[in-house]
Amino acid sequence: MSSTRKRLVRAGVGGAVAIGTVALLAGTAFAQDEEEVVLTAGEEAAASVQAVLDNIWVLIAAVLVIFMQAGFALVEAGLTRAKSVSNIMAKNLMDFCVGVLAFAAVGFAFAFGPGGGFIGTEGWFLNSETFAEGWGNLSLPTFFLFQAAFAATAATIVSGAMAERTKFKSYFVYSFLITAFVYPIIVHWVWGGGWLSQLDTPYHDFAGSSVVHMVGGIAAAVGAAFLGPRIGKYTKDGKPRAIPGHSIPFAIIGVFILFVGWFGFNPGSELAADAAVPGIAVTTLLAGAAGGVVALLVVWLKEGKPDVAMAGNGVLAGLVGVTAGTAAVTNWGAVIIGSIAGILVVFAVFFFDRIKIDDPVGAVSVHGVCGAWGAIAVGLFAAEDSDFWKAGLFYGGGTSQLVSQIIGVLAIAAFTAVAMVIVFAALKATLGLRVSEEEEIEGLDVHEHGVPGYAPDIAMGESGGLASSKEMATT
Amino acid sequence: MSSTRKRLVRAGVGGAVAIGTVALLAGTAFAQDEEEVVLTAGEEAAASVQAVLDNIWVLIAAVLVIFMQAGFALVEAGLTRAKSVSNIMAKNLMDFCVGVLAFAAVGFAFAFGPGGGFIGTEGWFLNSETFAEGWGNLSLPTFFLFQAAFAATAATIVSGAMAERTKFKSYFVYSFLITAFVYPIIVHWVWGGGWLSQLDTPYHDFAGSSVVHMVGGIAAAVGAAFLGPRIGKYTKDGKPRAIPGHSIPFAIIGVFILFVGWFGFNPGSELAADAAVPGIAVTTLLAGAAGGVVALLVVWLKEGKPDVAMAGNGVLAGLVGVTAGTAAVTNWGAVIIGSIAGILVVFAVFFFDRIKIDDPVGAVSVHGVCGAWGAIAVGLFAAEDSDFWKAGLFYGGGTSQLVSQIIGVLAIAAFTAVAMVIVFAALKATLGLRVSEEEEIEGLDVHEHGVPGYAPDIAMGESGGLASSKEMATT
Amino acid sequence: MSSTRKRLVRAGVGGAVAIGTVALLAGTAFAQDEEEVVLTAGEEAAASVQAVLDNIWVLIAAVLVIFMQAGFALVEAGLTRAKSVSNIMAKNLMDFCVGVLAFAAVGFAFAFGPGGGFIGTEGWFLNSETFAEGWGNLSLPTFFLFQAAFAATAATIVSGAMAERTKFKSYFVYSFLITAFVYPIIVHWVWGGGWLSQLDTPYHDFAGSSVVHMVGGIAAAVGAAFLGPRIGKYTKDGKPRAIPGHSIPFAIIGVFILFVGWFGFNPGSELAADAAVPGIAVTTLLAGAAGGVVALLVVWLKEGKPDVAMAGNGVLAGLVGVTAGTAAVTNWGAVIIGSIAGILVVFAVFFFDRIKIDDPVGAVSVHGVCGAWGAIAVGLFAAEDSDFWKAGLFYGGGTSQLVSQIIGVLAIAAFTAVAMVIVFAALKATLGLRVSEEEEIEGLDVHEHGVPGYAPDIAMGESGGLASSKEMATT
Amino acid sequence: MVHLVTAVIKPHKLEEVKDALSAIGIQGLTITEVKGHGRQGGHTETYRGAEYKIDLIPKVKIEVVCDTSDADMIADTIAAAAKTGKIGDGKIWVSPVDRLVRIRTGERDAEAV
Amino acid sequence: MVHLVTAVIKPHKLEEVKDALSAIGIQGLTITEVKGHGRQGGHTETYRGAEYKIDLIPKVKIEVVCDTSDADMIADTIAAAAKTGKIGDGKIWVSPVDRLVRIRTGERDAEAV
Amino acid sequence: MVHLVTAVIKPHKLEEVKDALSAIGIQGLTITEVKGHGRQGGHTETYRGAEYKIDLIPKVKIEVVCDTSDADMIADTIAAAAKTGKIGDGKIWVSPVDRLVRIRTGERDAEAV
Ligand SMILES: Nc1ncnc2c1ncn2[C@@H]1O[C@H](COP(=O)(O)OP(=O)(O)O)[C@@H](O)[C@H]1O
Ligand SMILES: Nc1ncnc2c1ncn2[C@@H]1O[C@H](COP(=O)(O)OP(=O)(O)O)[C@@H](O)[C@H]1O
Ligand SMILES: Nc1ncnc2c1ncn2[C@@H]1O[C@H](COP(=O)(O)OP(=O)(O)O)[C@@H](O)[C@H]1O
Repeated sequence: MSSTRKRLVRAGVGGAVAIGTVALLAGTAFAQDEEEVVLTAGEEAAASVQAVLDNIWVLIAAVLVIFMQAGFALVEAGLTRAKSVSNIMAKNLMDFCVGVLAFAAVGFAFAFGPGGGFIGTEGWFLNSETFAEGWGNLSLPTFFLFQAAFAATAATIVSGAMAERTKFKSYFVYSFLITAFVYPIIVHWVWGGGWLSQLDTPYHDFAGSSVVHMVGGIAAAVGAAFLGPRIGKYTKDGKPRAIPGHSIPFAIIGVFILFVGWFGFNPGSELAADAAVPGIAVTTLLAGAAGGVVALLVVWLKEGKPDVAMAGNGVLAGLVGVTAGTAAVTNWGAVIIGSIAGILVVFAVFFFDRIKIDDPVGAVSVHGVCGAWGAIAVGLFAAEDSDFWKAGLFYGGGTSQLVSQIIGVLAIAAFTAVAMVIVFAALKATLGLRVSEEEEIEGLDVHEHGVPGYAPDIAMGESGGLASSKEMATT
Repeated sequence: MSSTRKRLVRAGVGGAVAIGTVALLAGTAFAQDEEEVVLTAGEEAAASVQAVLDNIWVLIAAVLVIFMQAGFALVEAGLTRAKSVSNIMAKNLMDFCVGVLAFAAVGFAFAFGPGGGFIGTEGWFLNSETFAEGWGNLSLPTFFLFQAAFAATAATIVSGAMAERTKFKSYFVYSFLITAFVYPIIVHWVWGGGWLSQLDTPYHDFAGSSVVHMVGGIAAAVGAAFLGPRIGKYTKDGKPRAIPGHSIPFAIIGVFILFVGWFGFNPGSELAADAAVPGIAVTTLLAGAAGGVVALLVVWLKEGKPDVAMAGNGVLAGLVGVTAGTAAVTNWGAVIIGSIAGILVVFAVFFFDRIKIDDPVGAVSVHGVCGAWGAIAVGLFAAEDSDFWKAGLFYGGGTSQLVSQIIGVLAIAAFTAVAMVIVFAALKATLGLRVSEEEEIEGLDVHEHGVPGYAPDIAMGESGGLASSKEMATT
Repeated sequence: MSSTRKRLVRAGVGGAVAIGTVALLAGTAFAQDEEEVVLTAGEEAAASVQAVLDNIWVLIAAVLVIFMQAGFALVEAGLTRAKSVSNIMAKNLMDFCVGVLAFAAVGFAFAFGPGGGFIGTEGWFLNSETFAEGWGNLSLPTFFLFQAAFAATAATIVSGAMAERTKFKSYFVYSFLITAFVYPIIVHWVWGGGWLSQLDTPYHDFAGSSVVHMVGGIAAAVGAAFLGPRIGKYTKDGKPRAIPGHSIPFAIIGVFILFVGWFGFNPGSELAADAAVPGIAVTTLLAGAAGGVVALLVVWLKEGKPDVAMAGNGVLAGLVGVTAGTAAVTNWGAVIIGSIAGILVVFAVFFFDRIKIDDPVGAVSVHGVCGAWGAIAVGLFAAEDSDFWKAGLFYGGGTSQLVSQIIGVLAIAAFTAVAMVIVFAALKATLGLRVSEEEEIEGLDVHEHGVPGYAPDIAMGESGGLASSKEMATT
Repeated sequence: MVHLVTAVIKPHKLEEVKDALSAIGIQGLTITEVKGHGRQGGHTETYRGAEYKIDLIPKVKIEVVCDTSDADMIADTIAAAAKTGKIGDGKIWVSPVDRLVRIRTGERDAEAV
Repeated sequence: MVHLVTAVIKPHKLEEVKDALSAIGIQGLTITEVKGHGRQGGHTETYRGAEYKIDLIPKVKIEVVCDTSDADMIADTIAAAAKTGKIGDGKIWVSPVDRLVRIRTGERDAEAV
Repeated sequence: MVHLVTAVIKPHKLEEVKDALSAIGIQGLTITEVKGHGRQGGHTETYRGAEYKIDLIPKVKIEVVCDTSDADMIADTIAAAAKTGKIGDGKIWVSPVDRLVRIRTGERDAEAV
């Protein structure tokens, strides 16, 4: 019977509530100084089951997050036009595949490898020696799986904002660059032991309102700005025109799938199976629901009709908003954060439309704006002090967490913006970012990929064939 | 090392088979009188891992149930017309969002709060003091999450039957009322310690054939009756006309998603991770499969062709049917219950069509009729006595369970019908239930929500634009 | 306190890495000769939690595998024409329902029942006495659920290759026959203790590259060959013509769902919740991603454009390829196996098109060719010796595993081919396999099922109605 | 001699028109889904903050090639069946056809109707 | 002078027709997906217990504006290529056109073909 | 007297054409999504190893029934608005109509425009 002590150190990402159940139950004070404790054989056995459970749970959570890729693809396809639907599918599929490989090769090492406060510098190709210790009970494969799913999420946010006019080739390279370099650096700052996690009051972003969503949203804004609006999006005198998406059912099913996936995204970020997980799921649920209802009501009041796509954006806004504080806020806090996100998203969508950032799916508003809001909201709504955050302004904790949050949001936003400007400027100068006018008008599907997204039923042979029935009405 | 005894009391909903594994293994008689037992440190540790596992599993099950929302949305969209597809999406998204908030605010307290036999009267806004004890090992957040997912399921069943002609505003209010009041009262009766659970032989509905599905199905019937049939559904001499759905692939993918979700719905209702769970999953699987095959064969014989949508309805019918008895019946029992549900659903669909309840998706038949059947089937097919049910008539248990089941079904049906008549009558008198004839003919999408569900590819500007290409063929 | 020893024998399918954690931690040598070990009460309790965890995890994995049905349905629907979309949905729904019932009735017994090296001969209808022992910690229901999901997967692969021209009736019978007889026999050989598992170096196919996918792929090839190509697929001088699918978004969402499901398929095949599971998930992820990227690049080089559907096929090819060796190979091994699968699938699709096996979705190439590749790759890339496999050729293990793999692949391929020739020949001779020319040209939906898959919005009454708007352009 | 009657009507009137034509012995017709713009002004909607006008309204076009002598009767029959009296009911026009062929048989003109 | 040849054919014959027209030097044409009703009676189906008739069958309409002198040849070519001999093969009609313009160049009538 | 102006144009020009017609007082028109084949040759693509030609290009057909005296002006207006100068701009043709009816009112010919 082994008498070695089990170290039960939670990774920095985890919630304070999540103190190793087993150790506690063993009647041992779970001391921060990690004094030696002797566990009985039974306790050892239980701890070992707990370790397996932690890994299995986080693996399942990772699968839910990976499922979000389908949700993003559907939302983006639904809110754009039929003539480029294959293209958006291709981008979503490829940013996942490329992103996963890039993150495995170098991104993970930049993010979580040992190194300075800015970037990790060891552990290429998932080097199992570098990462032998694991994260709490999580082994390298579990932790990588979860983080890779996150990296791919950050990457895929951008495709919606750049939809219908971006060269596939350039998007392919972009998705490599963001998952290999840009995103991992931010992760390192916050979750990899970097400088933001070393502030006096460490920056707290539980599941990535800023680290994942705001990064994606800002990259999306930079990309959309570099591209310029779609042909026909603005009238000669600069007024925005409506270009409704070609399939609202796709968009809303996408929202449902993203909602489902978020139950991996947020609760999984506890990085352990413990008593805090369900509470995180509940704040997630309430914020998403509140965001949806409020955005619907706001747009209803403003425009006179309950816009379905905006309600969908509202759900996502609420979810993005609560993601940073999901473990730190109360249920009421979650409802308020989600509601405010639901208001913000409507105005943000209108705003970006006016300033000619043509973002067909609202990615900048949902992920960028509400991501920033979510991170800052931690400084306002965190309910009580813990090992990982201080109580927020509205809960009598003063401004120390709020200040850290503002620092973090600004730093992340600035770095991301600069990095993405470099990326897109370089792509523009080399491969080019935007397809030709003819390709854009006729749709990217046939020109970039060789078949329409919705082919008609007549056989296409050497001597003939129809362009798509649904992709009609262009050229 | 703590020597306090862990109370391992299973919530009433759970199966008798599901007796706390840990306590049992500790060699202690798990006594109903709850005598003091001293657990070793290792047993305590194991019990604590088990508690986490229970919560994680039920959380995952809740996520699967939430995923069913996407399934319902797809089935309902698929079996109705393109011109109102955004509207059905909006309703599905909003009944979930509104339902979750309403259930958190008051519904959960009505359902599970302390109170009389009729309704709970404490615990508003998920008051954690009221619910400090939890349910078995389940904490308040876990249990709420699971139950909220159920409440939203009951609510969303109705949208299909009321599709293509209901005002969005009224549906919005309806979904608040059913999840805040009507559904919670029924839950209280059966799962919240109310009068049906206090019958001599308590009413048994494991996962909600009646509590969730029949309630939804009856609400659907009342709603459809109040609305009247869609324009064009009946000929001048009253014969039903076919209005096929606009996307069979949507409908069948929806069925698959519902099937997947049902593995959260039924096995999750064990409310614990224990040895009974997989058996429940198997009865669920077999009944759904049997329902699908039998409905297909019946409709094939009756109509000459294997109607795909009806096969989909059959799968759902089998699943609804087995939901009450899923823990109590054998595999053979499940196959028979599912098969009978598969027969019932075909005849029920034909019947309601004839009596001018215009239910585009078959919700009344699937959830109402087969829900009632499922609850009654417990009294026939329950395999052997347990703490939670008595063996059924066909297994030598006599009629005592059957009588309870009939009482329960009648009481639930009557209450739901009365409550929903009040709800819909009040809505009709105030906001109005049905859209104008013009809106119905042209489709609810453009008129109620401002954009077609399937917009064409031509840019819509101030001066022009196309109504949807797929929503053509009306006005 | 019980002093009986727990037997912790892993089923042959499991990985060697997956040695009972609990027993190990209890400090007992987990001996192959199963000597008596006395566990403490705490250890017993922990072992019992572990047993529950094993079952819950594999159940969740089974649900993920069942979800793959939706993925297959979408891929197949997306890559075929609108006029037969209901038909493909019907086939996917029914092969699942029929398959599950057939497998429960007899297939499972043939596969896992006691018997000779060729076939199981006991345990009809999930006889719980025959299977009282379970599989490791897995109970009969858990194990059946998982295996039934696999059986349905093997069955459904075929529908894509036979799409758009097969009689529904015959497909219905086919799906019974393959899940009742053909597939179970192969399973028995490999996972049921049959002759391939008794080779000196036992054949190793962890999760079914050959057992599930290659069997499905070969059945698909035989079916497609028996049917002949779709009308219009070849020009008079025998050159293939393009018949693009009617919905690329369906196809790619299907790929995403399959990817998600694969995280049940491969990691679940460990048949236990243990430390090996996450590593399996990672090899799965990397191979799928590599397959997608490589197939895209290859087709891009070959055809000049990045074909989206082919990238989707590539992802699936990578996943199929890694399925056999997922527990045995390193991350690098997985990337290479997936990449080679991504190359193979492109050339295979082109090849079968040339030799007039008209396989609209690429099922033969993805599942047949890459399934065989995956099984053989074990003999090349298995990283080190274990209880279940020997190191492969490239890792210094010599050819013994490779030889076994080749024997296995040839045997399985030969048996499946012969069996399916008999099945399809019998069906052709009796019910007939192929619909009439008129039905094929006009689409199977209306003719075989009575409604178009995409019905237009105009009410269909006794006196009129439109054939589908999307299913236009035929007759 | 042969003429072509073309009608643009509200889609939900199609069935009644078809029945009415049947009643006067007209079987053959070809229909097309079209969109119309006219006095029926369309309506202004807002999508994500941008106003736009939905001013192309779904209609169905019916084409009937017929004996010149039947053209008026056919036009009148369609007009009667398609009329709702509300704006947007549509138009019917009759135009000359020089020659008609039935593909299956090669019959010509009046015989081919 | 210019004429318009309009043909309604079975969709799966489109390619053969297009090839046949190509062979006689006709490049320009416009096609529309339409639905037809005629002697080809449609069939009765049942959906969820309600009978209905599918009597609008998918067809393709081909329009070719051409020199009046080519009209007959074009009609005959289409007729030959589109013929299956089974019911539902469709119709071809030729009608007068007063004026034709090619948008790109402003060319007129015969030159604009 | 009444005439029918039929134009086949590039879809993205529809709005400009509609605006231009509006500007000269033409409200009524009917549009159809069609596909065109002409000098604009299409392009060859490969799908899963098989080459095929996309040679039917999406176009929009506009039909305007109008006073004979307006026909030329309408044709010219459309031509001007739809012109890009690149291949594939399309065609406009004007054909005679014998009779026109407005369904809602029963008005005829010039009055029915
Ligand atoms: N001049 C025209 N040319 C072609 N089609 C027309 C013309 N005027 C109207 N239409 C068609 O008739 C439909 C109804 O016309 P509208 O002017 O809206 O109503 P009404 O015919 O009742 O006056 C339009 O939507 C359009 O399809
Ligand atoms: N009088 C007509 N006017 C317009 N289209 C017609 C007419 N008669 C037939 N058609 C078109 O031709 C198609 C074939 O006609 P049908 O009578 O079914 O067969 P056939 O031409 O072989 O006698 C119809 O589906 C319809 O589209
Ligand atoms: N002879 C014709 N008859 C009918 N439509 C035609 C004819 N020629 C061209 N068209 C239509 O006009 C479109 C443009 O014609 P095309 O020859 O490609 O270019 P352009 O008109 O610029 O010379 C075609 O796609 C087709 O829809």
